[in-house]
Amino acid sequence: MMLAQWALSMGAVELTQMQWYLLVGTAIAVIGLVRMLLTRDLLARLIALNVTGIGSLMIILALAARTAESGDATGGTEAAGSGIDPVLSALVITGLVITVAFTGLGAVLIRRIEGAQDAERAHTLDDVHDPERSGDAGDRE
Amino acid sequence: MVTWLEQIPAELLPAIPVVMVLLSLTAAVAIFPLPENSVKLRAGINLTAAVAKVLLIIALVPAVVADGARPEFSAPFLPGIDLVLRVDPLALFFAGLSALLWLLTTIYALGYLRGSKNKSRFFGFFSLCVTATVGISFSGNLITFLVFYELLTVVTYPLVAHWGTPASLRAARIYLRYALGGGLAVLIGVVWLTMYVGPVDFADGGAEGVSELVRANPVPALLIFVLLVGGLGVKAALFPLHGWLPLAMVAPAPVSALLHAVAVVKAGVFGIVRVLHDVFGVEAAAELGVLTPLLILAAFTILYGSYQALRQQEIKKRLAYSTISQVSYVVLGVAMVNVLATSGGIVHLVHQGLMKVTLFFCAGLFAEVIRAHTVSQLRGAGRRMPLTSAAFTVGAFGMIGLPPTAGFISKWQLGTGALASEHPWVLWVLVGSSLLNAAYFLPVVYALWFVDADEVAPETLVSGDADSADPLRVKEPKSLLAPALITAGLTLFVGIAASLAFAPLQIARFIAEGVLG
Amino acid sequence: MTAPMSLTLFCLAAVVLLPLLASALSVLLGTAARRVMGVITSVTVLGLVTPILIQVTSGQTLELALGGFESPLGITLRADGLSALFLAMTAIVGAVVSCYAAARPAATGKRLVPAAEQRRRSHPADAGIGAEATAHREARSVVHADPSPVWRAGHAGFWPLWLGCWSGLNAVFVSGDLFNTYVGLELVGLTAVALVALGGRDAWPAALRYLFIAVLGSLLFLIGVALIYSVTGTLDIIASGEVIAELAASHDADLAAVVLALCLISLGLALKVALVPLHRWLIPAHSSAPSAVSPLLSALVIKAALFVLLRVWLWVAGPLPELVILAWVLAGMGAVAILVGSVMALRQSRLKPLIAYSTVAQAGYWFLLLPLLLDPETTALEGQTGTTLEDGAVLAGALGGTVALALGHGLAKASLFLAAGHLKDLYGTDEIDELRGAGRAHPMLVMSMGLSAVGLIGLPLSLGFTGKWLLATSAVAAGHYWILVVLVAGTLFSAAYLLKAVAPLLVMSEDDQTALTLPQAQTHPDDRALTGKAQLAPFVLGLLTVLTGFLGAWLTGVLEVGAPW
Amino acid sequence: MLATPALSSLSLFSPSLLIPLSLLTPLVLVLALGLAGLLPPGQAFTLRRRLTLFAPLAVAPAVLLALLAEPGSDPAALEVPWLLFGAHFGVDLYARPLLLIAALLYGAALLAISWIKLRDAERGSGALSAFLLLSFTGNIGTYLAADAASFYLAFALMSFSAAGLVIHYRTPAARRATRVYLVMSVLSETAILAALILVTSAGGFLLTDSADAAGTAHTGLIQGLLIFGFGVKAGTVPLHVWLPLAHPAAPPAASAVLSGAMVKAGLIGWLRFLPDGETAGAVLLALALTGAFAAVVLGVLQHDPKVVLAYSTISQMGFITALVAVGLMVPDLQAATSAAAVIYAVHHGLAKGALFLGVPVVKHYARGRTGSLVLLGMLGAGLAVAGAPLTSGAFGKYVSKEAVSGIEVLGVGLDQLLPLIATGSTLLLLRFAAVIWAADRDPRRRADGELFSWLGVCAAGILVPWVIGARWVTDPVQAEGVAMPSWEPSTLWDATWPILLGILLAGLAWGAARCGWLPARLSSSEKAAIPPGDLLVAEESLLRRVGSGGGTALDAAHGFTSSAAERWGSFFSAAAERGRHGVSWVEARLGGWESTGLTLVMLLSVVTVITMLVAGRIL
Repeated sequence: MMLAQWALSMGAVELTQMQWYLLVGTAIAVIGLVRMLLTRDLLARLIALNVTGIGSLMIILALAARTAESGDATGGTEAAGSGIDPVLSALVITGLVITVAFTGLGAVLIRRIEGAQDAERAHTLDDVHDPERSGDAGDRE
Repeated sequence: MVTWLEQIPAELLPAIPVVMVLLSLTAAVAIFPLPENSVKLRAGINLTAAVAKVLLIIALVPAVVADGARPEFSAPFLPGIDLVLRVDPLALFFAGLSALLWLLTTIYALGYLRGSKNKSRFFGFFSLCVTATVGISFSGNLITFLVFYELLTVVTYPLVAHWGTPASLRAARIYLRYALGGGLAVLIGVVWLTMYVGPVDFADGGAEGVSELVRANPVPALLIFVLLVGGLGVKAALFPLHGWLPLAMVAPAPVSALLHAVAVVKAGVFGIVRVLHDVFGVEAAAELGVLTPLLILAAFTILYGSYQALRQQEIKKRLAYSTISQVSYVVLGVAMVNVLATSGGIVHLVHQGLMKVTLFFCAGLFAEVIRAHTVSQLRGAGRRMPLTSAAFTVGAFGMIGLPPTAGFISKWQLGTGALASEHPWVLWVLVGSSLLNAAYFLPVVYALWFVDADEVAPETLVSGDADSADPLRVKEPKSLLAPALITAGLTLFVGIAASLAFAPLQIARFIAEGVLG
Repeated sequence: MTAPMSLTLFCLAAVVLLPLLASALSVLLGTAARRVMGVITSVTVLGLVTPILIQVTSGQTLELALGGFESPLGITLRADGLSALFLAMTAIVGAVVSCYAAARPAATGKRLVPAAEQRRRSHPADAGIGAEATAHREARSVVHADPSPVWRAGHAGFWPLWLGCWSGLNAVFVSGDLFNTYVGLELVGLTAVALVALGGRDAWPAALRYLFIAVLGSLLFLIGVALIYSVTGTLDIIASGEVIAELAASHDADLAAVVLALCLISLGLALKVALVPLHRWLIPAHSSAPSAVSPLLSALVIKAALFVLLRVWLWVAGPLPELVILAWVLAGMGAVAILVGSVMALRQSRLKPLIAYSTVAQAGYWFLLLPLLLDPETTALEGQTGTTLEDGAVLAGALGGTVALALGHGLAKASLFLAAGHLKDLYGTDEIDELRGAGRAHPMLVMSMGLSAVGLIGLPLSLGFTGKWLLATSAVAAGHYWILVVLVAGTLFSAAYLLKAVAPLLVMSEDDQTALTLPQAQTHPDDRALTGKAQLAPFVLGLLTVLTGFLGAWLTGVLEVGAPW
Repeated sequence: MLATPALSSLSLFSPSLLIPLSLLTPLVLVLALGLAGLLPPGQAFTLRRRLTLFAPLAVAPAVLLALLAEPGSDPAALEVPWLLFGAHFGVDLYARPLLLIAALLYGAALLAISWIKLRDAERGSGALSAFLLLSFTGNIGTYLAADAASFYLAFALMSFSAAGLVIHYRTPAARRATRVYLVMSVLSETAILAALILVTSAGGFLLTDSADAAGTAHTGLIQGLLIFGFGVKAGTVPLHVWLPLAHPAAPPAASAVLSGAMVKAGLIGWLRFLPDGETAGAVLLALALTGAFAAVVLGVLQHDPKVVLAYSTISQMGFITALVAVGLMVPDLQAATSAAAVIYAVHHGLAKGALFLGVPVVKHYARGRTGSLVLLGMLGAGLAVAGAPLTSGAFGKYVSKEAVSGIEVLGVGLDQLLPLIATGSTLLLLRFAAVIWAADRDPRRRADGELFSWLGVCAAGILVPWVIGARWVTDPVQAEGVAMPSWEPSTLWDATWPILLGILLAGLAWGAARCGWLPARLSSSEKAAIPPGDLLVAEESLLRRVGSGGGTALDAAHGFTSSAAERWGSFFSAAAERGRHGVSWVEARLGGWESTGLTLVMLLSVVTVITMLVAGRIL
């Protein structure tokens, strides 16, 4: 919220509520994106992915508010003036569901990869101790 | 027998070009899955297809040449452009040559490849290659020509790489590189031309719209001409684009016989004749001013090919370079715009095919029977393989242009045509090339007959027929010898009876008059 | 609505829902039953697509509101020329690959069989993705009681994932509105990542990377869709297209939002199609995927993103003049893709990465049409006499060319990847110089690789040639001569690297006629079909690549149905 | 085999069949000889032996044709529409006598080879008679052809089958002779081909109008080519080098035919095609005269009897060429000079044929009962060649002198010069007599074909020229037989003084040789002072130098272009390789996850900002 005051204090820009959320959403999305693209660690990357997802969904919500607010003529049936445009909110919900699915899949993959890497490291240590036992459990490609 | 063929009902005629193309296609499709050891069945399919094709051509000749029928078949292919197969005398001319020589080369190949592997693959691609050649000859518009032209490239690659040695693969790769480059040049030319004048249908005196194009904006027309003739020049082995031909001699003898004497090389030259006569039309080409440079290029290729042949010691390499120079005779003849020279050029299409196939058959025989690959190894071969050497001599005399053979007829026509055109200096190119031909063929003939083989390598002493008075006489395998003798006989027959009713010279003259009026 | 009409509409809905249903059902079945289910579903989908194709070719766009809910809330399915063609290609490739996977279960991936149940021939609780049980009939001789898990060829998880992916693809092709397209894209992305993961240990990192890319792409797409909705107020493709057209006519300020949306959507989809600077994820994913999966990935999955791109650019955005910068950037990236992809393909020493890079290269071709869409004026040829091209012809030619190239690439690449995968499974490696002379024992495989090479290079009698011809003619008509240069360079390069892949297989003997030491095929107890009839699949696809060469005119006719111009 | 056409049953053969018959019978025989090879060797040998026996009869149709065919009458013309470009054949004024001579000579040669007992027969007589028949067909083909294409066909057939005759003994000398002969005949063939094409395109396809058609276009060029082309065959000076080499190498029967009939083909070529031209005539005359006299000088120094005869042929052909040259220079004299040339050619053919066939006859029959007959025959033939009175030689020289009376060459009357050639030939003949006298004898018991054929030719030599002169060759002025030499003393003296002069000179030379005045090199017995084919060494080295010079120049050019191409190729591929390496380096750098991420971010930001700006501006 200090950030908001700082912006207001600037006074240069008179932000409506919708523009404010738009700005915050974009900021979050960009931060998440940069973080995701630049980390080496997989789990950190997955979390950054979620942050970007949340950021983009916030943008969509801000847009939803805008259309509701302006009661756009083409909007047609949805209730004028009340909070959020229903279609876009449906969009946000689906986005959430899909991000969750992908995060689940990503987590399983990361566990598998790390598991394989640990096994790999364990083997290299064993080989150092008793070489004759190695090789069998190794990948028989 | 012939009378039965003549009564083919008129409405069946348009089906013949399609049947011709499909005939060897079905042969190929039937041959590919055959197991290696089913020699009889494979030979049967091959021969029936080849014989059927020759008969169809004979049936077409009276209809097309005598009473001017132009059977045509078209199928939708691209938006606004169809695949068109049309039979006109020039198409019949080239298709007849390739059908006849396909039959003879199949017989030769059956004998030649008896011991080797991958025969089904070989004969499958062999039939596909002839499909492409017949397709090229019957194509009615530039797109169909391009489709079969590229098909020929694809199909000849495995034939050149048949032996599977690294050398043959390298040669095949270089051939593919040249041919693909050429094909792309033709593609761009065709695209550009189609943009200007719509689908380019072959028509006597040039496709409609092209002459206006040449008048309206000559520069793009010139560029299109250069692209088309350059692309076709690759297969016609014109000077700067001939590098692949000598290398492709690594292929088995029947391949180098049919491909590099008839199918591939002639497809390029046939294309150039089509572009000159039926796309641009001779007047438009003259207006563009492209004929003289083409003439000079062809003349230079003739002399360059002969000069290079002089420096080769390997027989097949020497024949390859002689092919390069001989094929440019056709371009030379066509580039000189008068009936005599054009008929000389077109008739050389067939004559050179017959002569060169004979020479390649004999080269294959020499290599196969007495392991002779270079000219010096041929010493004294006349006594050991008299019939092959006789066929080779007929072919060699044909190349030099001595009278009883077909080579003399085309050289005489080209000579008189050259003097009638406005480039009389071409006569000296012909004379010079005859001298060069004599310079690199006569020593071989001299070595064959008049030099006694100093030492005869024991292993080549195949046990000849035991009671032959001449112990050196080697048994020449029948199935290889018969085609060579037949083509040699044809060279002599066509050379002597040049003015017979449907002899090649008459058809060529008929075509030339049709185009130049 | 006449009887046949309702039948085709039923097919339209069934084509999306049936594979989904089959995917769910197959989770409950055993391994053998799944294969049977898989084949049956693929055949039925093939059957369902034909009436749609016939109906569309007769010139009618099929439109169905699922469950009667009209837009904007309901799901409308629309099948016009473009979607019918992509449906057909996906059905053909999908059916052939499914039969291949059914014939050779070992090709569907590798699974980790824990040591415990190796001794007991019972139903082990498989540690594979998802809880489905896998039954093993083969007798298991245990080498020695080693507790660590062992890799086995074949992964039954292939079927549910592949059928799910298929239904997602069909959903994308027939969806009438942007939101359903998004859902379809996500379904395809999710299942594709899982399919890649079936490839065993070294495929997992690639799968993870693919996951991140997929999610990123779809997030960008989602924001774009939201922006478009906020401006046009509707998600339906046709309706939003009309609204945007009005806005463009009145030079409304909101157009800036539409342009921004287009940028985000285009870049997101370029990411999914693996256009050059963003292509690195595709190479490990497609080459380490199992031999039955990589053809699906290369031939079908990236086509979904391309399909959406074409929908958005032609139907929704209806080429806006403001997009000229974006169009040139994408076309530039496409041209660079062709060159970089080919050069990298030339430098590969293994077969599957080479083919993956070939996909990257061929992807470049599909973006060349964008600048054409923006200024299709035929002034270049105005002065010339004899040109008969009217304005729409350039657009039709460009679209026809791109679609022909994409479909041709689908058939050819599927055949090539199947053949390459087969060789890899047979000889255990896909190093090109270790496979020298392998062609002698498998003439059918080499023939199908040759045929697909013809399709990829774009030699005549293949859809590749038709595509290049249409693209070239419309480029020359619109005066964009640079496309000709790119096409020529692309053709020559593709010939070079395909020759590098196919030629060594033909080698039979060293130069001095000594026999060549052939790679020895590894023993595959549990994969009897390896040398058997499974080789037919790549051959069938190869033949189709060449035979579809005749369909050029028909294809452009179908594309006219429901075309935006 | 073909039943020999009995002379009496003339009606059996309709006259128009004679031309094809005379051309085809020898060819059929050659084909039979060739195909005999397919039989097992035993039968093949006997069949070939029997065929060679029939060979001499193959010339009978040609003789009949010559006798029966009146020029311009029906059998004298034949048109074969399908052969080559529409072939025409015909017997005209010049062709008829030469046809007869050729037929007689070839018949005698074939007789000399085949009708002898097996043990004396030549090795491989089948091949020899086959090649003889082929060259016979070619030779009479050149006479009978009435259009340029078939003339060229016959000429090529004759010259290339002659190579088979020269190489027959396969000795190194024969090989060298054949090589030289082949090179020269290829050059001559090509020159003639170019000339014939020039003539045909000028409208002279049919020989009747060839000469004046040639006059219309490129005349100088055509004359040059024809003089060179037929000069090789007719042994004109710089091109005669193959004759002295070929004759000793070839079997005697073959060299008889070579000198007697084949050389005349050159003559008929000139008569048919050469257009009139002052300069060309002068050049030809100069060459002819130098040839005539130089040949005498060179011939006298030779040791081999056949080489001496070869030089005598060169000198006699010089005489005939001079006549043709005069015809060129003064067109209205042309008819007379051509007729004279033909008559002289007839005389020379038979006489020289007799001498050549005589060489083996002297070797085999000089001793014993036939000795005197041989001496008489050789003396008669020698005197005829020298042109002694009452012989055909005198008749030929008389007619020639009549034809060229009044022509001045460098101030000296031509009809004075021609007798000097007779002196030269007397010298050569005396030299020949001296050399043949010293040659070794190999007596053979019973007389056989060789002797009879020689006697036949001698008889023909005496009778035939007179008959031909009287009835066949019509003198343009009196329109019937050419003027016969009258018996007054003046003509007799004209014929004898050159011979006496020759004998006088020979006596002087003989005396000088006796008392050692002549330089050692000249009188050495075994090696000839100037090797036969004198100019050949010079010409060969010239040709070799030109060939190697041209070859090295072309090789250098080729080397230069190919190295340039290689350099360009390597530069280009190096650049391509660098480009590829660069691309892969950049691509690898883009490989990592972070770098893709970075590119994506950059791309996103840059593209969005620019499009928005552009969109903003447009809006």
